[in-house]
Formats: sequence, structure tokens, C-alpha cells
Amino acid sequence: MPGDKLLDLVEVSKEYSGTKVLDAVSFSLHAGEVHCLVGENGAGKSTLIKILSGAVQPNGGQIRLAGRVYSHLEPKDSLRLGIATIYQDIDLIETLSVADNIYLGDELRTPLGFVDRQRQIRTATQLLERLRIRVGAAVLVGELSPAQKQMIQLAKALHRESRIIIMDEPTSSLGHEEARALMELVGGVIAGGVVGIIYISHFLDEVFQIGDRITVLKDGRMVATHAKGEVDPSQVIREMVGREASLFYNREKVRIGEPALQVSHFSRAGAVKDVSFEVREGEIFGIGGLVGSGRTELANLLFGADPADGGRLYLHGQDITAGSPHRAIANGISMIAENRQEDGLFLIRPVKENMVVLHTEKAGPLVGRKRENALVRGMVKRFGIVASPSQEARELSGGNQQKVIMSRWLLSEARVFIFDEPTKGIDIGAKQEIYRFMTELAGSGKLIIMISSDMPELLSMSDRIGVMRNGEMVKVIDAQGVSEAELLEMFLGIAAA
Amino acid sequence: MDTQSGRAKKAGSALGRLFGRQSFFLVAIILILAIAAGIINPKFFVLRNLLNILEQISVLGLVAAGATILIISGNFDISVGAMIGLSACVMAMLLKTGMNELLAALIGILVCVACSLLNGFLSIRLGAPSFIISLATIGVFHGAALAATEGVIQTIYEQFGAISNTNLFNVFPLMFVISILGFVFVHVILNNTRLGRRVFAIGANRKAAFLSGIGVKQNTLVFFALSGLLAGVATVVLLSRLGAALPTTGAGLELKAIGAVVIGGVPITGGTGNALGTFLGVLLIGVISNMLNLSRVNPYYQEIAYGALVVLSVAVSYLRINAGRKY
Amino acid sequence: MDTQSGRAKKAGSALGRLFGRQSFFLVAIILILAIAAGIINPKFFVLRNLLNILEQISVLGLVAAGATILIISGNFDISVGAMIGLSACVMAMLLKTGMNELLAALIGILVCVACSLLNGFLSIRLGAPSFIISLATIGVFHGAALAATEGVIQTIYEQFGAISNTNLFNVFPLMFVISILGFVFVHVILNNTRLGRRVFAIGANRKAAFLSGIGVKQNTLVFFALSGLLAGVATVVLLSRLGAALPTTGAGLELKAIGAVVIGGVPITGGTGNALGTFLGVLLIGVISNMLNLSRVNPYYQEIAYGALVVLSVAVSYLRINAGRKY
Amino acid sequence: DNEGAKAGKKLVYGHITPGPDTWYKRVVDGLQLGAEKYGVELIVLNSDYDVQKELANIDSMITQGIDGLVMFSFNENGARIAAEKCKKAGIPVVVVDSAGAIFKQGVEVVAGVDFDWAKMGEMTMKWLAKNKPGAKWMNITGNFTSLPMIFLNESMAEWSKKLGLTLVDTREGKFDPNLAMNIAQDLVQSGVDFDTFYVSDEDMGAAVIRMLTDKKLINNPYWVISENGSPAGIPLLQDGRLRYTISASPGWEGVLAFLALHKYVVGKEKKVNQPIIMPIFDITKDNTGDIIPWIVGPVHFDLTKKFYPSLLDF
Ligand SMILES: Nc1ncnc2c1ncn2[C@@H]1O[C@H](COP(=O)(O)OP(=O)(O)OP(=O)(O)O)[C@@H](O)[C@H]1O
Ligand SMILES: Nc1ncnc2c1ncn2[C@@H]1O[C@H](COP(=O)(O)OP(=O)(O)OP(=O)(O)O)[C@@H](O)[C@H]1O
Ligand SMILES: [Mg+2]
Ligand SMILES: [Mg+2]
Repeated sequence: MPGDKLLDLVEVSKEYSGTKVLDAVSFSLHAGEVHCLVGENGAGKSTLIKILSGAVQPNGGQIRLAGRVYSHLEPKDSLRLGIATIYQDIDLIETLSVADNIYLGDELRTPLGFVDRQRQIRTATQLLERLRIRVGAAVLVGELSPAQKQMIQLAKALHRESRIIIMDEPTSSLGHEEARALMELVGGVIAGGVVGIIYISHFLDEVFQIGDRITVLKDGRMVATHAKGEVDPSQVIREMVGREASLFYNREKVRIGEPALQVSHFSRAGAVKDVSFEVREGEIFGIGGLVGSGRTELANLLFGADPADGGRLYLHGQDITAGSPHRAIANGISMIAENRQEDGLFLIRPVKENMVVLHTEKAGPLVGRKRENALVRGMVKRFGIVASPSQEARELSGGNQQKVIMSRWLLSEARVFIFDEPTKGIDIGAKQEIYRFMTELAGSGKLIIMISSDMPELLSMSDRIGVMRNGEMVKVIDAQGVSEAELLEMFLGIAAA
Repeated sequence: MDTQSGRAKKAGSALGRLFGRQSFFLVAIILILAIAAGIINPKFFVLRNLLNILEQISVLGLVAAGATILIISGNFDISVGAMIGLSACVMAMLLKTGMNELLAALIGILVCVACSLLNGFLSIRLGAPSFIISLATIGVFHGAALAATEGVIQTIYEQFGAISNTNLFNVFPLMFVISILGFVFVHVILNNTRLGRRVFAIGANRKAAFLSGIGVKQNTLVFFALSGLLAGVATVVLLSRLGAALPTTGAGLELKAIGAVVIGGVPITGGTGNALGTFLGVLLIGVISNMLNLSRVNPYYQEIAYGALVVLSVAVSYLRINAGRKY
Repeated sequence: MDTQSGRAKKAGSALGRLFGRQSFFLVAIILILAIAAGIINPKFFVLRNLLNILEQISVLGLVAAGATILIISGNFDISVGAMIGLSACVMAMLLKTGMNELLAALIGILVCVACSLLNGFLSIRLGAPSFIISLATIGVFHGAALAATEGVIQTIYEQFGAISNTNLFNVFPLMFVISILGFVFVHVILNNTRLGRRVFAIGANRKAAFLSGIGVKQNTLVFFALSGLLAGVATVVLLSRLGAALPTTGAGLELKAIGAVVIGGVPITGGTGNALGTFLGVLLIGVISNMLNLSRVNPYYQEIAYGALVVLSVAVSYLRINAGRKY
Repeated sequence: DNEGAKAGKKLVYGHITPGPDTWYKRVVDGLQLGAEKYGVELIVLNSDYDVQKELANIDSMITQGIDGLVMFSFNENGARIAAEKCKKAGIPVVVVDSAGAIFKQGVEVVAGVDFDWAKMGEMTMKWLAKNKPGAKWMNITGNFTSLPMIFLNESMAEWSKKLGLTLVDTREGKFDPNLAMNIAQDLVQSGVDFDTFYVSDEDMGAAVIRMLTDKKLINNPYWVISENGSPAGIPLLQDGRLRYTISASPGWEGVLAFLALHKYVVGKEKKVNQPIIMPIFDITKDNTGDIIPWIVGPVHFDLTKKFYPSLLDF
């Protein structure tokens, strides 16, 4: 039962240096509905909502909002008109506290006009509690993990009494529990019947769970808008990708061999406690746990990115413990970091350089352009990266950036791969391609450790799963036949040990 | 969650919290240098000498306080020395025509604000880094001062001495009090006002600031105006101290100020920092200069000693903080 | 896929691709200024004058070529002027003792490399920005030169003139050819070597570079060494040109070089840029200085005009690129 | 070789000045006065104390085909290069303030106008010894690298010893009044025993005097003496806070340089390497009227007539 019309985007278009990334897209939103936006990486979803939030100026079309017609918006107009946006990429001020970030541009003030930081911290704490975000309001944002930052973005958007809330892949770095909390929150907000939500996600189950309408974008054009219940996931996938693809990936199993990689007693004060496990030949070893359980910290230790208090790594009995990423890479270890923008991308450098950096490091003092170009072309094609190799990485859509990072490490010819949230933000079609690649790697004798907060992914891709809780690897289970609910119980530590 | 608060706890002792870590080490270095200076020459600790130091750092202090805002916000103004020269010459010339001192001071301050705004405006309007714009406007300001004075020193003799002659409670040089007020002003702006939040936001992440509805361009202009205002006050103090102005008056102050700000813990890319750090940076520079002057080091070696002491200070204050940094 | 190739095609005309956008506009500005200069004073286009410009920019060119590497990598060395002064004095003193010219030149270059490495080493070791370290070492280098010479000019008369006297094909000043070779060297490093990729990677995102297995610290030292090497060659050329050295020889070159690099399109935060842009920045500065000298503008107004022309050039080259930028 | 002159075209002289400064400005004024009087065009370029810019300025002067150059360099080498390059281009050169060094190097110029810096040091010390026997003095010099400063400092140190005075220490004021003031303030505080500041120009001297006045230390115990006779010092001499200076007028120096060059260019002078050493006088409270004015005017031609009649003889 849709309420008032909150918003009408009419034939909105956007070009970047002559290329149309949005072509006459129309889109509307009513009070009390969740309108989902789906499409492949680079389809133009983020661009569309950035036009609405004022971050991007359209080249044509109208924005009908609050009884008026706008040709374009500025962020401050948009905020004033009651539009709150949670961006896909984290855009917070790392040097300010959580409370300062939440109230940025809209500070609470004392009667004398000074910023009332005490009150900001108090009210922010209340807000965070209400949203079940367990982060202190006075903590500096720079100290938070990506997932925590993502949740702060949420709080920042929600602290204003907004009528239109835009969420661009809000759950991509959240754990299962946080994602479920967010779903509940969305449900609660919508139930009031006043607010409308635009929701972008690559998780179709989420979309079908909370969406009232679903709009599909492809190559910057609108394919269709469906009401909930009039469409099934396979049709939406077909409209997005242009072919059949399954929601669940059924990987080929590889023959599991002897234990090859031995992770032995890794510790780091305050983060990781005495973690040991083995990875066998042909195996994909999954690591699961709640956000903040120390998975990323563990990966950083294995890769030598952070100093460990202790721990050795053996491959076929040979000690390959690394004190630095440089050593790690030399020893045949690769790590795809969780935070693509901070830890991975050279944002102002071309896609090509981003992709081949490891190859260049290996290949000798002179750059071999031909070989590089060939490698880049191969990856662009294989993963369907919507970008030219000479484009700066910052101009890519979030999912395409992730693909670039994946390509970099897949090109690295390592023996041990550590993937930390590998498919974050990647569309369904390309996800399958990445899974296929990982399976191939496993099949060719590489050892793979995969950290993932995406339960279906973790369950379908892993042979065994190490469960982490408070920095400890509490158990290692066989992934076969485990349900999501059972796994979550183990993460939380409710199930019998 | 508890990992975090644990980390936070370890980060700071009571003193550390009071000063922030960098500032804590700066205080320590200043004390060590002061004690060394006192051992070399006991006169260092004579009240009169300590007051001299305060007097000598007051002009640099005002300039550096303004630079703190700019640098945190991700901007640079390296024409400050030249604009001080221009403003000092204008003021001196006006005073020589017999203009009222207050009015002349006001005009001098306005000259600095206008020059600073010009830098800000050009940088914003052209989308060019303020560093390169202000590098170019050095020539404009210095040239204007030259054209106005034809390079001739503008001496005002007994006029305009009120600021430099006055000591509060018969002890504290008024100049230093003004300088401290400048720091307090900057401190309050940075910590207690919306404008201050914007300084950090724009300096740390322009795009995020913009997306939060902050008018990046307008606010940047305000930062330049503030820096100009403090440079203007610095000029008034300087002119009062010197009693004469040349186009080169103030030359080099901008680099010293930037140095003090960076020693005080602001990264050159901006985004974080505080007024106290800058104050300590300025004080450190003042103590080093003074102790060298008192020390009778061979004049040819004084500059070496100065540079080496600054490096040493930076070493102590950064080394502890970045111990174990891998990249 | 087809969207991409379409994009690439539209993005650049033939000229645009050749130069990159910023460089294209720089070339345009230089041409416009040259034509204006020629109208004001036809002597501008006399071959001798054009060659003079090339000669005049050769030292700055070498320094700026080295600064390009450093600035792209996210570092600064503002002690270059002082290290040139020191190295020039050392070389001149050695020549006066009758040392072989080649050997003296080699030692001079090594002095610059050593000074530069010192900056790099301190900055890395202390985790302090190279800007502040090199600000402090200015005093060390300049003081060392003062102490060595006691301020007395070191004149080498007829010695060491080979570089500045020689013209290739009887026309092109050898100095300029050396400078061009410096640019080619930097260009090749940046574009064709792994080291160059590291310059960009470290400048664009230190942490990502570290996680990609690049030795950030070791490579940063190499960048400093390269910058020192080019500064050393610049010193040799400068000394050959001047025939005498003072501790102040070279003072101010660093700021001009940084200016040229930034005009040439390198952001002061590093990460991107190219040697051609810097070369054009240097050429622009050379043309402006020369045309002002020929224009018979009152010297007091020359500085204003110089600053204004630089702003104008920055305007033309940045305005087009950043048109519509909102923050 | 002076086609311009021969063709009856307006002559163009060039002047390269070291940097912006009151002294240099008055030299320019003197040249300008001469140029106006004799209908010559004067081009002035400023080196900004930058050796490279100085070199570019020399090139530029040659490109512009000037008929004569008055070269004022802040380092003897600049003057030498100008002389050599101009000789190649057939342009006569007069050097200012670096005559001694130029003649010593055997480079040919038309004339060198200069002061006898060593003599200046001697006079200063003699006056001090006479008026404050056994004085302990502190030297706040200009730039360590400036040639006149080097000569002056050497001579002062030598005469100070000879006359039983004590040179306590030397500091570089860099001609920056602010720096000179800070140094003086710290020295006063340092506990070092001295009673006189020698400050190498009145601009810095005035700043030091202002500080001493504020601290009520002027003349009690600290005397301030200086050099140059700039207008900035005159009121201070008159009220007794500046004890001594030496009169040396840059305006006149400019006039003399112009005349020396012009006489050669118009062909009335054939001699080269003529030294024109300007007279210097002790100046104290009692004879401030004798200061040769810095600001140019007819008086400088009168003085020229008195001291260098032959220069006007064309
Ligand atoms: N600043 C820019 N310059 C050039 N092209 C851009 C720029 N920003 C976005 N694009 C291009 O616009 C297209 C649409 O990007 P957008 O971010 O809207 O995709 P998306 O649908 O959100 O994809 P994803 O699922 O990966 O987040 C992409 O091809 C992207 O490369
Ligand atoms: N730089 C940092 N400063 C302070 N705390 C940090 C920092 N990085 C991580 N943490 C904290 O350390 C804990 C472990 O984080 P880690 O990233 O290893 O967890 P994770 O299991 O990978 O979960 P996530 O999904 O959040 O990455 C978290 O509580 C996180 O907030
Ligand atoms: Mg997106
Ligand atoms: Mg993680």
C-alpha cells in the first residue's frame, strides 16, 4: 500500500567524458516502500543515487522532489530536503571521532554557538545503542574496522530525520548478525509509513526479502521495474546479466590431498590468540566469525603486514614465515586485503598499473608493456571489468574496483592465497567467475584461505571452516552439511563446543 | 569491543592524555634543551631571558597559529612573509603621513586579510593547489611593497611603540600575551566551533566533507581570512617591535611557521593537529635560537647547530610515535 | 566493452594524447607568452636569446627533474638549494687545490647524493615528513658551507669552463643538452622501469604499496639518491657557468623547482605526474623571466608581473581541467 | 664600437642591481639622475641576490644591445662575468662596490667606483679607541658572504687588536633588522661582558637601538655604532643614541658611476681600469650636517666637481 510519492527522477542522464553511464533513467519512490536497485557492476546504480544525493550532477533529466523540480542538487540541498545517503565507499573523516562524524555539517551547539561535544557524544551513544552498533562515540573513526565504519555511515545517515534514505550496498562489509539487524531496522523505519528507502544490493535474497519494488539497470539503461511478488530471482538475474546464473554457486570439489600448509601458534596481543590450523592440498579453507573476531588481524599476521608476537608458517614443512609483505610475496604468499580503497588501490593511478603491480615487481627492472597489456586485457575480459586499462582506478564503480584488486592477486602466481572478503561488492555474474578461478587455483595445487562474512559463500566454497571468536580459532569444522543457523551459533558460541 | 578500549587505555597515560603524545615529547625536549642551555650558560634561566624568548617568539607564534588552521585544512600559504612585508610597509608609510595608529594598524591587518583571501580565492577558483598560487603571489606582494617603497626602509622612530613597550603586570610582554591570545583563539576555533570541525573535515577528506553538506570552497576562504587576520596582527606586533619596515620584513617567517606547525604534529597533508602542538613547535624554535645566541658557538657553526638541534627534536618527538612503523 | 574504447577515443585528440591535458595547455600558454614577448621586443626571437633561455633554465631543469621523482613519491626536499651551495663550495675548493676536474665533479655530485640520502634516511628512520627534515638540514648544509669557506667566495676562474663553453653543433648549449638528458633520464625511469612504478605506487598509496610487497623505505632512499644525483649534476653545470661558488649559490632553487613541478601537473600530495610537465613548467618560468627582462618593465613591477603571469599560467592550465569541480 | 652614439641615436645604458634595498635604490637614483641630465635611457634589472638571475640579467642586457653597463654585483664573481661577457660583446662596463676584487683579477673594465672598506674599518676602530678606550665590542655584521663585509670585518679585527680594544664576538644579522634585534637582545642577556654594538648598517642599528631603548640600556651601558650614514640613522645620531657612523652616499656613487661610463661611451675617455675611490668621513652627533645625502640631487654634481673634476670634463 504505497503512500505519497516522495520522489520522481525523470529521464535522468549522466555522461563521463562522452560516455553515457546513465541513459534516460526514470525512477520513483513512495513513502513506506523499499525500492531496490539492482544491476551488474558498473550498471550505474551508484551514479543514479549520487545524482539524488547531490554528489554528482546529471547531464539531463529532472528531479521532482518535495513539490519542486530540480535540474540538479547539491549535497547540502539534498540533505536539507530530507535525503540521507549511505554511500558504498566509506566517506568519513578518519581524524574525527565517531560522534563528530555523525554530526558533521549539522553539529549540536551550546546556546553560545559553540559545538556541544559532550551532548554530541551522549546523543550519538544513544543512537548507536539503538542501532545496536557497539562502537564508542568518542573513538576516532580511523581506528575502526571497515565493517564498523560502514555502520557509522549508517548512523550518520539515520541521525537526521530524513524522509528518503538511500543505502548503497550497506551490508557488503557487514557480518550476518549486523546485516540482520539492519534488515530489522529497515523494516521498522518503513513500518512508520513516512519514510521511503532506496536500497542497492548484490545480495538478491536481501532484495527479495525487504524490497517492495525492484528496478533493474543494465549498461546505464533501465530494464524494468517490478513489484514484489510479480517476479522471481532467476528472471531478475537474467535481466541483469543477460544470461542464466544461479544464486548459489555449486563449486566443483577438488580431490583433497595431504596437509601442506601449517599455521602454527600465531598470536598478537589484543587481537589474535594462539591460532593454529592446517590447510590441505586442493582445499579451500574458510575462516568465519563475527565482525571483529580477529579474522583480518590473523590474515595480516600470516602475511607479515603486522608484527606477530609469535607464530610460524610452514609449507610442505618448509618455514615460510614472513616478517613483511615483501618477504611473504617472495615466499609465495598472496593476500587480498579486505579494505580495497585503503589497503589495495592506487586510486589516482590507471587500472592497468593497479592490476600488474605484483607482476611488475617480479618481472625485472624494466617494464614490459606488451606483456602487461596482454595480462590486463585477459583479466578485464574474464571478469567483465567495465573500465579501460588507462582509466584512473578512482573512476571505477565499487565492484569493478574490487575486481581490479582480485585480478592483481590472481595474477601473482603465488602458492598460498589468503582472500579477505574477496567478493565484497561484486555482482552475481562475476562472483561465479571468481569462484571458478579459486576452484581452478585449488585444483592446481594452490592453498587457499578464504575469510568471508557472506555465509552462503563461506559454506558453498569452503571445504573446511575455521571458526574464530574473540581472536581464537575455537574449532575447525567440515563445511559439508552445515546450515547457516548452525554456523552462526558457533560464531556466537552458543552451540555446544 | 574490549580490545579497542584496551588499546585506547594503553595509548595514553594521564600526562599523555593531557598533551597528546607528540606534545608530551615536545615538552620533554624543550625541557631537556632548556636544562642543557642552563648548564652551558646559567643566564639562560634568568627571568629576563625567559621573557626575551617569549617576546622573540610572539610574531612567529601568531603567524604559526594562523598557519595551523590552513595546514590542517590541507592548504598552504607560503606568501605570508611577503604579505607581512607589504602590510608592514603600508602601515609604516601611513604612520609617516601622520595617520592615527589604530587606524593604520587596522588597515595593515586588512591588507593581510585581503592578500590571504586573494590566495584562497585564486586557489579555489582555479582549482590549483594553494601552494603554487601563494608561491606566485609572493612576487605580487613583494613587488607591490617594493613599488610602494622603492626599496627604501620606512622608519617610524618613536611611533607605534605601545605594544612592544608594554608589559602586563610589569612582567609579561604584551606582545607575548597577544600571541597567546592568538593561540587560544585558534584553539577554540579548532576545538569548539563548527568552523573547526570543518577545518579537520576538509583537511582529512574534502570529498566526505562536501558530501556532508559542507561548503568546501566558502569555508576554505574563511580559513584563509583567518590566517590573514593572524598574519595581520603579527605584522602590527612586528612593526611595533622594529619601528621600521622593509619589503623584506617578515621574509622567511612562512617557512619557519610551517616548520613549527609540522614539528607540532600536523602532517603536511593536513587533517589533524592542534594549536598546542604548534605553540610548542614555536617555543622549541625560540629556545634553540636563544640558547645558541647565548652559547657563543662559533658563528659559522651556529646554523649547523640550529639545524642539528631541530632534527634532534623532530627525532625525539616522532621516533617514539612511529616506532615500529613498517612503511 | 565498446563503451570503453569509445571513451578512450573521445578522451584525447592526437595532440591531447601526446601531451596529456595539462601539458597541452602549458604548451599553449608558453606559445602565447612567447608571441606576446616577441611583439613587445622583437629581440625575443633572436636565436641568441632563445639559446640564452635554454641555458638559463638548464640548472633549474636538472633540479626540477629530480624534484619530480621526489614529489610524485610523496616527498619533499627543500634543502636542495643549500646542498647545491655546499657542493659548489666543496668542488670549487677542491679545484683550487688543483684537483682533477672530473674527480672534483664526481666528489661534488657525491656530496649532493650524500646530503639527499641524509634527508631521506632521517625522514624514514624517524618517520617524520621529509619536508620538516629537509627544512632543518638547510641549516646544516648552509652552515657547513659557511664554515668551510668562512663566507669567502671560491673563485675558480678559467677552470671547469668546458661545460658552459661548449655548444653542440656549434649551436646548442651543452648545459641544456645535459639538462634535457636529465629529463629523459627521469622520463625513462618514471615510464619504463619498475622503480618508476614504485615512485607512483608509493606516492599514490604508501600502505597499498607496502602490502604489494614494495619496500617502501628502501625505495624512498633510492628516490632521494636520484634527486641528489640530479642536484649534483645541476651543481656541476652551475659551477661551470658561474666560475665561482658561495654558500648561497643555489639558494631558492628548491622553491622554484617545486613550483615548476606543481605547475607541470604533479599534485603536492604526489602520486601522479610526468617529466614532460615539469620540463614545460621550467620552460614557462624561463620564458616569463626572460620576457620580463626584455620588456623594460620597471624592476619593481617586474616581480609583480612575474607573479601575475605565473598565476595566469596556472589559471589557464588548471581552470580547464578542474572546470566544474565542486570541492 | 659605439654605433648608437655615432648614429646620434638615444644611448641606452643598463644597470644590474643586486637586490631590493635602500642602498641599491639610491645608486639607481644616482644613475637615473645622470641619465636624465644627459638624455640617456637607463634599463635596470634586479638580481634578487640570486647568482643565476644575475647571469640571466647580464645575458639579457647583451641581447638588448645596450651601449654600456653599470654592474653592481653582490659577489665579485658576478662583476667579473659581466666584465668578460660584455667585453666579448663590445660593451663598456663600470663596476660598483667590487672594484678592488675586479682589478685584482686583471679583468678589464672602464672604471670601478668603490669605497675603501679597509679604511672604513680602520676609521671606525680609531674613533672607538679614542672615545671609549678599551671598549669591548660586539660585531653584528651583515652577510658573512658579502665582500665589503669580509674586508670590513678583517680590518676592524686587526685594528681592534692594535688599538687595545676587544672584539667579543661576531654574529650574522643578515641585514635583517628583526634578526639583528633578537641577536642583540640575547647577547645583552648572555652575561657576556661587552659595552658596544657595532651594527653594520643603520637599518639593523635602528632596530637594535629600539630594543635597547625599550630595555633602558641604550648608552648605559651599551653604545651603538654603525656604518653608511643612511637617513635612518640621522635622527638617532642627533638624539645621541647612535654614537658614530661613517658617511658613504650611494646616491653619489650612482652619479659617479654614470659619469665614468658616460665619459667613456661618448669618447672623451680612453683609459680603462680607473679606480674611483669615494671619500668617507667620521660622523657623530656634532657633524650630522656633513653627511653626504643619500637622496640624489644637484649637490652630488657639486661634490663631483669638488672631488673628481675630471669626470665632468666632456
Ligand atoms: N568520475 C568518473 N569518471 C569516469 N567514469 C565514472 C566516474 N564515476 C563513475 N564512472 C563510471 O560510471 C559507471 C557507473 O558506475 P556506478 O558506480 O554507478 O556503478 P554501480 O552500478 O554502482 O556499480 P557497482 O555495483 O560496482 O557499485 C562505471 O562504468 C564507472 O566506471
Ligand atoms: N587500526 C586499528 N585500530 C584499532 N582497532 C582496530 C584496528 N584495526 C582493527 N581493530 C579492531 O580489532 C578488532 C579485530 O578486527 P579484525 O578486522 O581483525 O576483525 P575481523 O574479524 O576481520 O572483522 P571485520 O569484519 O571487522 O574486519 C576489531 O574490534 C577492530 O575494531
Ligand atoms: Mg556502486
Ligand atoms: Mg575482516
